This record gives sequence, C-alpha cells and structure tokens, in this order.
Amino acid sequence: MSAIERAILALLAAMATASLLFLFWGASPVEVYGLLLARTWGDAYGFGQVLFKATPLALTGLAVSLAWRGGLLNVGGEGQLAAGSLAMGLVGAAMTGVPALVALPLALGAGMVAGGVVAAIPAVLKVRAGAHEVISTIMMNFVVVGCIGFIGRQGAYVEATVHTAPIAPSAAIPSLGIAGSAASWAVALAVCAAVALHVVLARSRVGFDVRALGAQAAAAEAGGVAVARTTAGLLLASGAMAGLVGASTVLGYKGYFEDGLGSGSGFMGIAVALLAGGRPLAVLPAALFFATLSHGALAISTLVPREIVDVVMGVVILAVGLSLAPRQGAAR
Amino acid sequence: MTTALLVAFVLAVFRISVPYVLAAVGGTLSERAGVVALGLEGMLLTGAFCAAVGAEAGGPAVGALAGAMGGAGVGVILAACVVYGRADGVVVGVAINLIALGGTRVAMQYVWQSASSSPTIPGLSGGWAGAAGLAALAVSGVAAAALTRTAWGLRVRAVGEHPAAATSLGIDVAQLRFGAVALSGALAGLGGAWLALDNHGFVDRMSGGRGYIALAAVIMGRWHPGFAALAAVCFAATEAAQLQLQAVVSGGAREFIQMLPYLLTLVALAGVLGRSRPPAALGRNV
Amino acid sequence: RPSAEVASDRVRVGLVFDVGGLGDKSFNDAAHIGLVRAEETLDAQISTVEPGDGSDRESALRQLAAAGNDLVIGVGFIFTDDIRRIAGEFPDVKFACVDFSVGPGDPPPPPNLLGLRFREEEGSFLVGAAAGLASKTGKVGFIGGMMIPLIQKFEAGYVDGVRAVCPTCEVSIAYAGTEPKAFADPTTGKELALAQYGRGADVIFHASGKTGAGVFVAAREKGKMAIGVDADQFHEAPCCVLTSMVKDVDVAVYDTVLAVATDKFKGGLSEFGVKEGGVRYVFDDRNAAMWPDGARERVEALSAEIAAGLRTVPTVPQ
Amino acid sequence: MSGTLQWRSVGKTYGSVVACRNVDLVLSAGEVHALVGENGAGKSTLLSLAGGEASPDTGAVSVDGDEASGPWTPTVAMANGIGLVHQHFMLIPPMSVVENVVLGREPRKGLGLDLEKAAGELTALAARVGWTVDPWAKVSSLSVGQQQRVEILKVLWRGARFLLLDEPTAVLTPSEVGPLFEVLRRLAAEGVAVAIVTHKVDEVVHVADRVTVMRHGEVVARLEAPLTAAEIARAIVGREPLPPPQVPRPQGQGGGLVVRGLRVGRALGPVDLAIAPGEVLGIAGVLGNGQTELVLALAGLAPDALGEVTLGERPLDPRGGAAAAARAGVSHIAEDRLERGVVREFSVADNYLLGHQRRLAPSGWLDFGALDAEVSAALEAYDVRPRDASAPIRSLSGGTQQKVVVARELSRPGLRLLIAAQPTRGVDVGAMERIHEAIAAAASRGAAVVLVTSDLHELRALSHRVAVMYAGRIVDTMDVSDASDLRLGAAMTGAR
Ligand SMILES: Nc1ncnc2c1ncn2[C@@H]1O[C@H](COP(=O)(O)OP(=O)(O)OP(=O)(O)O)[C@@H](O)[C@H]1O
Ligand SMILES: Nc1ncnc2c1ncn2[C@@H]1O[C@H](COP(=O)(O)OP(=O)(O)OP(=O)(O)O)[C@@H](O)[C@H]1O
Ligand SMILES: [Mg+2]
Ligand SMILES: [Mg+2]
Repeated sequence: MSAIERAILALLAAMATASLLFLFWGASPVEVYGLLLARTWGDAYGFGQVLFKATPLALTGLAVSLAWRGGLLNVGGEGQLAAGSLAMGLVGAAMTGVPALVALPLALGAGMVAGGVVAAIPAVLKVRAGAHEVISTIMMNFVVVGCIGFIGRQGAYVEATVHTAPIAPSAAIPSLGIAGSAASWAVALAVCAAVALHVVLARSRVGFDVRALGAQAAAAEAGGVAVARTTAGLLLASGAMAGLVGASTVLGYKGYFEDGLGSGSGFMGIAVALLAGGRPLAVLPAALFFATLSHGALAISTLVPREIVDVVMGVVILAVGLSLAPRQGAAR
Repeated sequence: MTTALLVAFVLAVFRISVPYVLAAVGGTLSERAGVVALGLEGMLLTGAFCAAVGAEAGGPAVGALAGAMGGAGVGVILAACVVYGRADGVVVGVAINLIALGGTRVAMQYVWQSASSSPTIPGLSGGWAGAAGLAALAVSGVAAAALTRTAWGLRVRAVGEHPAAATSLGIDVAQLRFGAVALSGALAGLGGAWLALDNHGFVDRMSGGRGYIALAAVIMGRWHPGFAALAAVCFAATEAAQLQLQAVVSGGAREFIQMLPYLLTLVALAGVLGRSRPPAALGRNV
Repeated sequence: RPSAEVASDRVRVGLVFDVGGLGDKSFNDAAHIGLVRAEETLDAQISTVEPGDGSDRESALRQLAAAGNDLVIGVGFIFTDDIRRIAGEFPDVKFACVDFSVGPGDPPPPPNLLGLRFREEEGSFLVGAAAGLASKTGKVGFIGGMMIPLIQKFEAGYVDGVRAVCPTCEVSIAYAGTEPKAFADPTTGKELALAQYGRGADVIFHASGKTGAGVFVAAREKGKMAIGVDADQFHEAPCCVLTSMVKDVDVAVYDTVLAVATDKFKGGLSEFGVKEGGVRYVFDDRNAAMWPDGARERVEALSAEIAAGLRTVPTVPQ
Repeated sequence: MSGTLQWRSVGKTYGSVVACRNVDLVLSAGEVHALVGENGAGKSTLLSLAGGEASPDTGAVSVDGDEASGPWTPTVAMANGIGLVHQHFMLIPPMSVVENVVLGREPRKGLGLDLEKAAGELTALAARVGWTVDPWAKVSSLSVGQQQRVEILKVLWRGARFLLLDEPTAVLTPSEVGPLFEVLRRLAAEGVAVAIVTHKVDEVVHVADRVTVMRHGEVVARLEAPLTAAEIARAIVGREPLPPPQVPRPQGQGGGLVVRGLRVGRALGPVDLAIAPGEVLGIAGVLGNGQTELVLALAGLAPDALGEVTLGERPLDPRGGAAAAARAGVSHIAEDRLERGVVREFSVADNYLLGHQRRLAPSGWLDFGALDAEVSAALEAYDVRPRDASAPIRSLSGGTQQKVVVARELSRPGLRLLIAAQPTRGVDVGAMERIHEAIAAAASRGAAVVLVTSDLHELRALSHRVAVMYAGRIVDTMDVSDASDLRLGAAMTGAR
C-alpha cells in the first residue's frame, strides 16, 4: 500500500467515525460535511482561514518532523512557539522607522533565536546528562508559559492588557488579501521551509547524518556522525522552526503578541508530523487537512458539538498509525 | 512550621499525589511491558469523566469504579492498536489523548449540556485524602512486588526487555502487553476518578497535563513502581509547597513559585538522579 | 458583505462565548441568561458560538456578522481588539463586547460598537468589606484565576474593602496560574483555598471561574466561608457562601438587545458600577445568618458612598 | 521410531524467498548431527520450524513418529522435548540466570515465584553436565560463553531431548569450543539428540557423527563419519575451496600505528603496541578481555580513553570520533554488524555512504553520481547479490551484509589502518574467502591491520604477528609461526 493510499484509507476511517457521531447527534452527515466544506474550501474567506491556520501547523509539523527524523521527539513546540512569538512581537515593536528589508529578517530571526533558546535547555540536558527530550521539552512548556507571564507583567505588555505594543508596519508580513481572512505571506514562508527541509534531508551531508542518527545511533556514530553535536543542533533547529510560528500569527495577523497566541499548534504539530510520516513535503497537505478540520469545526458548531472534530483528528492519527504498522511476519 | 501547618502540608501532598502516583505506577507497568505510556493523560481525563458520571448516578464508590473502568477502556483501545494493530505507541498515545480531550467535551455536552463542567456531584470528603494517598502508595508497593515476585511480573519484564525471547518460550507477548496496558489504564483511570471525586465535579481538561508529569515520574523513577511513586510524590510535594508558599509570598516571585515543580524536574533530569535505562524493547513491536 | 438571509422583523442576535464556554456557572452562563431572556421576552432570534483557540474568536464574530445578525456580542475582554476590527468591516451590524477593555490612548469605539464595562473593583470592595466584617480570625483570602490585569482589579477592590472595615486584617493573595487553564483548575483552587484556610483565613473571595468550584469544595470541607463571583453562587456551598460579587452581565446583555430592538442602540462605552446596579453583593434570607450584626448596615453605607461618588476604589493592587 | 525428530518434506517460503524446499531429515537420539551450508541456505529456518517458531508451508515436523494434532507452537515443541538454542541469544540481560531459565514455566509458591527451588534444580543440572553456574548472577554480567551455557541449561531444564543449536560456536573462542563439544558429546551419550549448525568445517569434523549439507533451501549432501574437512567444504561451496590468501611480510618500518599507554576505563590497559604499514597484527583472547574497548579506542569511539596513539607519525585521538579517525585513514569493520556496522533500515547504497559522507559531499551536498559509481563497482567487485544498491540492507544475508561493510571500509582513500573485528563471524565459507582476500589486499597496499578474531584459522591465515589479550592487557606477543594452540591457550587464560 502506498503512502497516499494509506492516507486516504485513514481519512475514510475517520470520516466514517465522524458520520456515526453526527448521526448519533441527530445531524445528517451529508449536511455537516457539506457545511464544513462550504465554509472552508467553498468560500474565499474560509479558504483564507484554512491557509492561515495551516501555517503554524506546517511550521510546528516541520519542527517535529525534523527532530523525529533524527530520532528525537520534540514535544516542546508550545513553549518554543510562544517564546518565538513574544520575541517577534517585542522586536517587531522596536522596529519603528527601520526599513522592512531589515526589520522583517530581524523579527523573524528573533523568533527563531527565541525558539532555539527554549530548545537549548533540553538539548544540553540530552547530550550532557542523557535526559529524555520528551520529558524536558514538556517541562519547558510549563516554564516558558510562566516566564512569558512574568516578562509580560514586568512591562512587556501594554498596561492592563495581555498583549505587547503593536509591531512597526515595516516588520509586518503583508496579508494575502483573501476576502478579509487572516492569511498572509507567511504561508509562503512555510512552503519554503518545507521544501528547504526536504532538500537538506534528502541531499545534504547534514541531512544524511540526521537520517542515520535517527535510524540507528550506534551505527551513525561509527560512521562518523558527531552524535552529541548533531542531536543538540537538531533540537535547536527544531525549536527555531517552531519559533517561526509567530510569522503567521504575530507578524502576519495580529500585529502584536498576545498571551496564548498560537497555542495549541505546538501540540497539533506532533499530529501533523505523524500524519506526514516525518516527510517535510507531506507536512504541507497534512497541515492543510488539520487546518480544514479546525476551521470547519467553527462552521459546523451550529449542528453538532465542535469538539467532534478533535475526536476526528485523533481518529485520523490513529488510523494512519494503524495503516503504517508493519504487517505480520515482515522484517523488523 | 507549626504542627498544624505541617499536617496540612502532608495532607495536601497526599491529595495531590494520588493521580500522579496511580498514573505513574500504571505507566510503569505499561512501559515495563514494552508499551510507551504516552496515553496516561487521556486515561486520567477519561477516568475523571466516567467517575463524575458514575458518582452522579450512584455515589462515590460507583464513581471510582466507573473511573477505573473508563481508564481501562482507554487502555484497551490503546493496547488493541499497539499490540494487535502493531501501530507505533507514540502515535497512538498522541491520538488517544486528542480523542479523550475531544470525546469528553462531546460527552459532557451530551450528559450535562455543558462543554465546560459537570454539576456538583457526590464526591469524597476531605477526610479521605490521607487514606487515598496511602492507598495509592500501597498500590505502588503491590505493583513492585508483583513485578519482581510473581510469574506474571517476570513475564511482563521479559516481554518488555526481549519479546522474541519470551515468544520462544511460549509466552503470549501480545496478551501480556494487552493486560499490562489495560491495567495501567485502570490505575490511571482511578487516579482520574480521584480528581473528580475530590473536587466534587468534572471540568473540561481536568487532567491538566498530569499524565505527562506522571510519565516524567516513570522515567525519573527508572521504571520501578516504587521509585516512580516516589518521584510522583516529590512532584506533588513541590506542587503543594508551591501552593502553600503562594499564601505567604507575593509579587513577581509568584510566577517562579508556580514553575517550581517543572524547574525541579529539569534539575533532576540534569543528572542529579543519574542516567537511566528504559526497558530494552520499549516501543518496539514484535 | 451582503447578507444572504431573508430579512425579518425579529431582532437577530449572535453571541460568541469566552474560553470556558457555556456551562461555567458564572460569566458565560450569565451572558447566556440575558440572551435567553431576550429571546423569550423580545422574541429575539439568537445563535451562539463557542470558539476554540484564539484565532477562532475573530472568525466566529465574522461568521455571525456575515450571517445577517443585527447585533453580535462578544463575551470577554479578550474580544476587544477583534471586535473593533470587525466592527470597522461591518458598519451595518451592531456590536457589543462584555468587559471591553480600553487602554490609555485607545481611540473611542466606533459608533456601531458598544463596550460594556463593569467596575468590578467596586463590587469586590463591597464583598471585601463583608469579608472583613465577617472574619473572626482577622485573616481573609483572595484566589484569582489567571493572573491578568482584569482579575487584579478584583484583588485591588477586595483588599481595599477589607482594609476599609478592618485595617488590621491580613489578606492572603493567590492565583491559580498564568495560563488560561488557571480559570478551569478546581484542583488547584481547592488546594489554594485549603492552604489559606489552614493559615487561619476564614473567608475567601475567588475570582477564578471554574477554578472556584474547588474553593467551594474546600469551604464545605472546612466549614469556612467563601464568596462567589460573577453570579450568585450560593448554591455551590449553601453552608458557606457569605455573599457573591454579582456582575449583572445578563442585564447588560439583555439591555443591549433591547436597545437594538427598540432602535435605541448607541455605540460607545457603557459603565456598570455600584451606582448603575451593574455590580452588587448578595444579601438575602439564605446567607443572612452568616453576617454578623450590623455588618449589613455597614456594607450598605459603603455601597451608598460609592454610588454617591464619595469613595473611589483602586483598580490596581497597591 | 522413539527418540527421533523428523522433518517430513518440509517447505517454507518467505515472500519470494524459498527458505526450505522439500527437506527430509531425521535426528536420532545419541547422535550429534551437523547442519552446514552457505548463508541463507535454510539451516536456521529448519531449526525454527522444529522449534515451533515458524510453521511449514508444506510437510510437517514429528517427534517419535507422531505428528502433533494441533498447531506446532513453541510450547508444544517444548513439551515434545525440543530445545532450540538460537544463534542470537534469547536471554534477557538484566534478569538473573534462574529467572531466565524458568521464564514461561515458573515454579510457584502461593501467589509468588519459587525461584529457590528452581535455583537448586539448576545447580544440580549444571553439575550433571559438568558446569558450575551462579543462578543469581545477572545475565548481563556473564561472558558470552557463560551465557551460552545458560541457554543450553534453559532448554535442558525444560526437559529437552532434542537439542538444536544454531551457530553456537560463532561467538566462542577456541578454548571455549572444546569444552562445549565435550558436553554435547556427553549429552548425546546420555541419549540426547543434538543438531548443530556451524560454518566452521573443522568443528564438524571434530564433533559430528553425521552431516547434512544444504544449499538454496535443499539438502544437497548427507555425509557420515569419518569425515574430512575438504570433503565437507567441497559439499558446501560446490567447488574446491581456495587456498588462504598470501599476505607478504611488510618491508619498511615506521609510519604505522603506535599505541602507548592506552587505557579505556577499567576494561583496557595500559596497552602498548606498534604495527608497521602492511603488517597484520592478530589479536586473540577470550571475549570480554578488552578487545572491544581496544577496537573502539583505535576507531576514535572511546570517549573515556586515555593515552597516546599515533598513525603515520600523526596523533590520533581515541576520543575524537569516527569522522576524525576516518580522515586520518582509519577504517573499522565493526564487531557488532547489526548495531554498529550497518544501519538496518538504510539501503545498500546509503550504508555504503556511511563514513564516506564527508568525502562524497565536499560542498555539503551529496554527490549521488559519484556514490552510484562507487557502489556499483563495489557490488561487482565483491559479488554482492542481488546487485541492487537500493535494496534495504536487512534483506541481504548476514554474509552479504558483511561484504558490503568490508567493501565500504576498504574503499577509503588513503587507508592507513584497518581495524577488522570479527570480520567473518557467521559468514559462510564463500564470503569468508572473499573477505580474507580483501583484508590481505589492504595489507599489501600498505595499511596496518588490526585483526580481532576468535577464529584461530583466520588468525593464523592472515596475521604476521599475534597478540593475546587477557584482563585488558596484552599478555603475550609472538610471531605467527610461534602461535601454537598451547601457547595461545595458556596466554588466553592468563596463565603465562
Ligand atoms: N523471517 C524471515 N522473513 C523473510 N525471509 C526470511 C526469514 N527468515 C529467513 N528468511 C530467508 O530465508 C532464507 C533462509 O534463511 P535461514 O536463516 O534459514 O538461512 P541460514 O542457512 O540459517 O543462513 P546463515 O548461515 O546465514 O545463518 C534466507 O534467504 C532468508 O533471507
Ligand atoms: N525477519 C527477516 N526478514 C528477512 N530476512 C531475514 C529475517 N530474519 C533473518 N533473515 C535473513 O535470514 C538469513 C539468515 O539470518 P540469521 O539470523 O541466521 O543471520 P545470519 O545471516 O547468519 O547473520 P549472522 O550469523 O552474521 O548474524 C539472513 O539472510 C537474514 O538477512
Ligand atoms: Mg542461520
Ligand atoms: Mg548465520
């Protein structure tokens, strides 16, 4: 079975599950799906919102995929993207009068650095003390949220609000202008990132090192891969990728950082990466798919509880997981 | 600290530790059998929800039972996918947690017409804290004994370390893993039930990441039920201290007090406890 | 954006809930009650949306505005910026925002947007005074949900109220957290309350959404007093709820619908304090027994002082 | 037909691979029966069919003439007295010996385990066979030879009458092989039927009463004692065996490998040694006496190593990582092929690339054209079958995988030091010849060669000098002509 066939199968399974839930709720599946599609791909605004929602998912999905290919599970996307977004908001706000050619890269760079810094602690713990990155990145999520609250209240937030001052216009990423939707050119950034990551993984020496490390660390080490350096670098790069999420939310949409902005995409990025099997190019459709469900949820909430969509997303991941499972008797 | 405050603190530690300890012990069993325990969060949440439904219908005892069964149900689904469906444990864990999150909210709207919380349910009075805390610790002791002293425990360890070896000796690896994961679900579900019963109600996302912390405890406890329980209690103690300290500390330090448990975990991970070795076949299908 | 719906005489109202959503037994439920009353008495046609994460809020507002509603209401300060933006895009639709926040230097809201603001500090002051009078130990507590300026307003008013009647009283302050989760974490609420009770506090005021459920559990367990928030929360712990700081969100919502229905809607800011009867404390047969003699009178006097503008209550913790 | 284990016309295919075809074989009480053949000939498959770990597509396995009525599972096989000792040990390292032995058939006392009882039985059983074991020792603390005893005791404790051993000697040193064979003979004399798979022809001559030779899943010859090595080798490869390769004595001195005071933790050292360019130093010793650490340190993979290593007068950092070592001209045929030698999930080509990725990506981008050319040439030169660079390496037989590893390591330009650790373990006679040739060729091109092997034939055939390791040190060094069994054996047991 090819990857595409598997994905379709998983999708069908999830749709069937959802249909049952809809029926149980007394809503016609046809009607619900119709509404879901009409409000997402069926109208310009909805499509724009899908693109907008897909961008953070793609970036965190790429972040998780990258680490995953090197044998690491980065569960710290939430913290990394929050830190990156705050940094983008603060640096963006400081860019008044600075031309876009300087302001935008600086703001983006600040987000990547902040995301990377958050990932640095798990990275150091991993290579120095052998600490499991799943646990340390989860802990970092909690720590970062606390730190952001502290920084915000110590003056980073506009008084009596939970958001920072607006960014300079030159640091803003232009909107795509799709029917008033929040979609911005940050979409292009995500696409470029996916392509770049794909090329690096498939064709570069570093990418080969990462793949070898992920497949079998001891053999990679014997093959000249600097395990500690590559592992640490990988986590940093993954954090930096997640730190880019603010490009879509802060620079491309809100124009400032707000407490909780973009949260949830770190966690969903894991699901996106899993659905994509860790392949950067497959991350893009996977992100679009989850974004469609996520935005469609709002539309169908008049007919059925919105949260059914969460269940559907879970079932999709489950179905993909099952369809990827090695068949009986196959080589281990 | 006066004696009264000390007692209050100890009771708080007991109360807070119950879900951590039960989930950590469950997680230890699951991982010792070779199945990644990433689904603890979903088990806790489902357990809490089922307990609230059960308690509303038939009182706290029914609630506790329903919680354990709800958690076990999640465990069964997870085990079916991982053990018989041969899916990756991490993937299934992520999926299960997402389904539990959405599923409890959907079910809440069905049962209570509210997406955010249940009505007040008959729960357990404050006096239960000590008993529940001790019972949870006792469970960890029983689990430790079962792992090291019984044939079942020997087999569980074997399938987690070297499933091929176990198979070659006629042991049904799938069945053992299935049982261990279902049991871990029941334990975590019971932990979730405590959350609901202690608070006389269920609220959306009630587990609040405790499943992940319990997983951290499993690792910090080096996959030993006793040490995992100890790690869980340490976690509860820092959390309790954090909550108690809030009553006396003010200002910007509060954020840092709230981070205390997580910071301590990071410090512990930084090598204070040394390196640990997971079960050799953890996460590997046969 | 043309509305595809058939025009009708009935006033059409859409409402978007805050995090926590319907069933939180305080803020969102209060808004819902006002809306339902409008449906029943004004024959309003209502629809509601519970958004998920952040960006859904704007989408939900937009969805309701585009669907031909006459009035779209956002429940919660977090809607402030989104609703401003959308109000600009849909000049023919009227908007209202509960807990609309205005920072220094913010422009006034557009003519089709009404910001509904409550002076929570005033109501909090009154229940603070009640707490100071009812406390036998001279120690009272405050438990906030997420540590944000809005909740710190409650804290500031409460502390000031306690001090006004009992300058020597100690007030312990605690917050459940710094994430939105802190409004939905009864376990932490219970622990914080038990910690404060354990240190001698005998009245605790919570402003923490669903987290407060844990505060009430603790109050019942310890037989100590608690103060509800947003709605009258007496039933949460009939033994022990001294009073509640009621914020009449339902009235504000109902009045706004009424204004639209009768073509009297005006944009701008609408403030609800003690004077307007938008925030108040609860004293009735059910809780009277918990109030010491003369306490009621004392709090009434303070209330009158505030209503008359003789007393200003701080909005930021001192 | 009592006391017999019989394969009746059994056939087994895995996908498109025919592992066994129409095999008839009888194993009788009292005999030691050797199963030989090339890699992938179907020997292990035959054993696993008997052990109930795989079920035959055609035919059946029967014990004492009776075919089992139900499915032939490991449990049923065990109950019928079949004891299978796998090539890769089926022991659980962190558990004790007795726990490993009783697993699946635990004696109980109330709710708990009765390990004391089992430990007593185990000690008695071991004594009967002539071994001493500590039932409470952790398996991970045992030497490979001891672990193998545990494996054998494990099946005997379960009442095995048919002892099936898959390549039991592949991991043993010569000094351990002899005693094992004695035990096997003794068991056979007691009425146990023993089947043994091995690639070492001499061992067959030494121990077997009868020999079955397999090729491509079929039985191609049945031989009976008295046996000659040449006859067996001919039957296996289907042609005359090649003479061992000639490695010319090195001419020049200096510029080779010099090691001074090398230590790795407590396991190794201090060790001093020098190897001239073109010289092969064979290292003998019982497994676990520091050979592994020595190999890792020379390959740059020992982070806790101390001491001085120079190669061609330039320093070589034993902690510096494999990449630095490779730049200095070091190639490493890893001892544990499946862990360190190959990335199991990678294709043949990607495995070839491993360790060459810097050379083949001078700009940071991989030069796939150059890689393809090199891989095709290597597959051709080493006769790797199938000639498919994109096949996953795990689909190749162990010997073929090893050929890819050898090809990769010997293709390093500027090769100055070749470390070959157990280069032909588990490899069939044909592949072994090819690998020996390659090592000899590397030496004659001027590389210093460290050959760590437990195969004395290999050691003597390739080495110029032999060093013996014991307890982390080199206890004896001799010219290969002086490396008699007696002298080697004495040094390996520490009795110098
Ligand atoms: N589980 C399996 N799945 C697929 N193919 C298999 C499996 N086991 C064995 N084979 C194939 O069956 C053939 C016979 O394998 P077997 O292990 O019996 O060979 P062998 O004679 O033991 O080889 P060696 O000397 O290398 O140990 C090989 O071609 C192998 O690739
Ligand atoms: N599950 C499997 N799938 C595919 N091929 C397999 C499988 N198991 C074993 N084989 C193949 O069977 C053959 C023999 O396997 P075996 O386990 O005896 O190892 P080997 O080739 O003897 O290697 P070594 O003895 O060096 O460890 C090899 O070709 C191996 O690749
Ligand atoms: Mg074999
Ligand atoms: Mg073999």
